[in-house]
Amino acid sequence: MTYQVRLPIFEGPMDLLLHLIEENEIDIYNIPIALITQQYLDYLDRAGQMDLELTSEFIVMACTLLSIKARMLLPTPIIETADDEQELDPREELVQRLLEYKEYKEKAKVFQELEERQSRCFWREIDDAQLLKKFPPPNPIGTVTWEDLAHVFSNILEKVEKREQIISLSREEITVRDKTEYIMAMLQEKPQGLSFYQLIATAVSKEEVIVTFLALLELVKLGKVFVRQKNLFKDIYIFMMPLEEGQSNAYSFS
Amino acid sequence: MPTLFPDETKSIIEALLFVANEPLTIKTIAEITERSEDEVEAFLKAIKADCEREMKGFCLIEVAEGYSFVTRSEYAPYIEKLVKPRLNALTQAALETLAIIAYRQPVTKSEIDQIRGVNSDSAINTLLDRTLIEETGRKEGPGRPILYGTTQDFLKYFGLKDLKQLPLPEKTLAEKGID
Amino acid sequence: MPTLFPDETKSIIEALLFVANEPLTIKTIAEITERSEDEVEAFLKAIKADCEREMKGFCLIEVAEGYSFVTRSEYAPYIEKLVKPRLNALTQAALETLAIIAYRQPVTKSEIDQIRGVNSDSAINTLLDRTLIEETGRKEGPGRPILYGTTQDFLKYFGLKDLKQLPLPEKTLAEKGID
Repeated sequence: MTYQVRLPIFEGPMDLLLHLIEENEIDIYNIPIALITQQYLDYLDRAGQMDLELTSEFIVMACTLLSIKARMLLPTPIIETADDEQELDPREELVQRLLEYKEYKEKAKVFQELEERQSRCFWREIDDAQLLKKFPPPNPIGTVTWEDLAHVFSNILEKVEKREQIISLSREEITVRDKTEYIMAMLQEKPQGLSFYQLIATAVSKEEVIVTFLALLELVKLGKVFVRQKNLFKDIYIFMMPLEEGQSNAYSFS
Repeated sequence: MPTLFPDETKSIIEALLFVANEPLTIKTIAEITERSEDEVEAFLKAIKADCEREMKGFCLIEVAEGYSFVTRSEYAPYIEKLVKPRLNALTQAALETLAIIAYRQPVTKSEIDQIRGVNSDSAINTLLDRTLIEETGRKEGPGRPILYGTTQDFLKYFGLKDLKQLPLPEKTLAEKGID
Repeated sequence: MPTLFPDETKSIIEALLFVANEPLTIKTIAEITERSEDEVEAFLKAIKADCEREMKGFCLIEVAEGYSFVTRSEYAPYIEKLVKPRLNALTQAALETLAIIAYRQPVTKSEIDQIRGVNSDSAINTLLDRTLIEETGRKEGPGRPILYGTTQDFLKYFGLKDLKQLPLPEKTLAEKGID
C-alpha cells in the first residue's frame, strides 16, 4: 500500500477557502491573496494526485483567485469619470461571499446540535391502519371527487414528463430499423405510392418524425425506394424500386 | 450502562412501553433494563397502580403477548373525533396511486412505482384497506406480479356508474408519449 | 357529550396526545374537548408539570406549533435497544443547504448555489425526500424558478416550536434557553 496523507475533504471552494483563512489566522477583510492562492492551488494539486474527485467549482474558484491576484499586481487604474467612485478592492466581492457562507456554515452547525439532541427523543409511532379498524369511516374517500382524481392524474403525467426529460435524453424506443421495416410493409399495401404525410400522421413525438425521415433516407440510399415530390413543401410520395432479375426483396444494413 | 435508581428504572420502562408498537414481555424489558424479571414485574405493577390512581388518559394492560399502554376505553368517542378526519382524508400518495390504478388498470405495483418515482406499498395497502382497489389477477411474465384494479366501492363512493364515466385527464397519455 | 369534571378533561387530553401521530394544536384539542383554548392551555401546563414532577419516561414538549409526548432524551440508550435508531444524520452539505433555506425562505436553488459556491441539487433532493423542505411557489421573473421553504416536519425534526424560534449561532443553545 502506498503512503497516504490524510487530506481533509471540503464541501466546496468556499469551505476550503474558509479553512485556509482560519488555519493561517488571517483577517478575512485583508486576505493575503498570493499566499491563499498558493495554498489553494497546492490543495487542488494534492487532491489531484490522490485522485480525489473535485467538482468544477473548485477550478472556477482557482481562476477567480488568480484573477484577483493579477488585478492586485496591476497599478491602480485612474478612474477618469467625474464620479468620485471609491476605488474597488479586487477582493471585496470574494470577502462578502466568504462572510455570507461563513454565517450559514455556523448556522448549519447549530442545526447539527439540535439534530443530535432531538435524535435522542423518540415519538410514538402510531399505526393509522390499526386505528382505522377501530373506527371504520362511513366513507373511505372523504371529500375527494372524480374531478380531483382526473386532476391528480394530469399532474402525475406532467411530473413523469419532466422526469423523462431529465433522465433520458434520447430513448431509442423507435429505431431507424423499425421504421424501415414499417415503411417497406406499408409500401406492400400501397404500390401506387405512399404519402409521407400519412406516414408521419400517427407519430406521437418529434423524435418519431425524425426517425421516420431518417429511415426513408436510408431506404433511398439503399436503392430500395424512390421518392417523388411535385413541388417544394408538398407531400412526398414513396414508391418501391422495381426489382431487377434475381434480386430479393430483403434489405440489409451494411 | 450506569447503575440506576429504582425510580429511574420505572421511568425507563414507561419510556419503553410508550414507544413500543407491540406489547412488551417481561423478559424483553428485563434484558433491556438489566434487571431481574421479578423486579420488572414489580415495576409494572407500580406503573399500573400510578395510572389507575391518577386517572391518566391511558393505562397499562396485560395481554397475552405482554404489557402495553392503551387509552382508556371510555375516551374512545374523543379519540374518534381526532382520528376520523385524519382517516377520511386520502393522503396525496394514496390519491396519486388511486388515480394511476383508475386510469391504467389493470396495473402492477412496479408500474405504479415507476410512474410515481417512489415506492407505493403503503398507499396500496391503504387503498386495499378501504376497499377502493382489489387484486384482479396476475400478470403473465417473470414473477407473475399482482394486478390491481378499482372496485365496485370505488364506483359507488365516486358516484360513477361505470369506469367509462371517469373524466379524461386534461392531458392524455398519448400526448405525453408515455403510452 | 356529558359535562366533564376538570380532571377528566386532563385525562382525555392525555389520551389524545397519546394517539396523535402529529403534534396537536391547542385549537384541535379545544374543539374535541369542547373547552376554551385558555382552559386547554392550562391543562397542558398541568400535564407537563405532572410529567416533570413524577419523572415519567416521557414528557410533553411544545413543537411544530403543537404539543407532543416524547421520551426523555437521557433514556435514548435503552430505547435504541428496542426500536431502530432514527434516520441517518444529515450530511454537512444538507445541513448548510437547510440553514440557508430556513433563514432565507422562500429561496431559489440558484441563490443557494451562489452562497454555497457549489451545486446543491443532491442536497435539495435529500431534504425534499425527507420532507424537511418543500416547494412553496415560483419566483416571478425569468424561468420562474422554484422557491423552497421549510415544513412542519422540519420543526419537528429539530424540536423547534415555530420559525421564530430559529436558533442564532451567536448564542449557544443553553443561553437561548431551548436546551
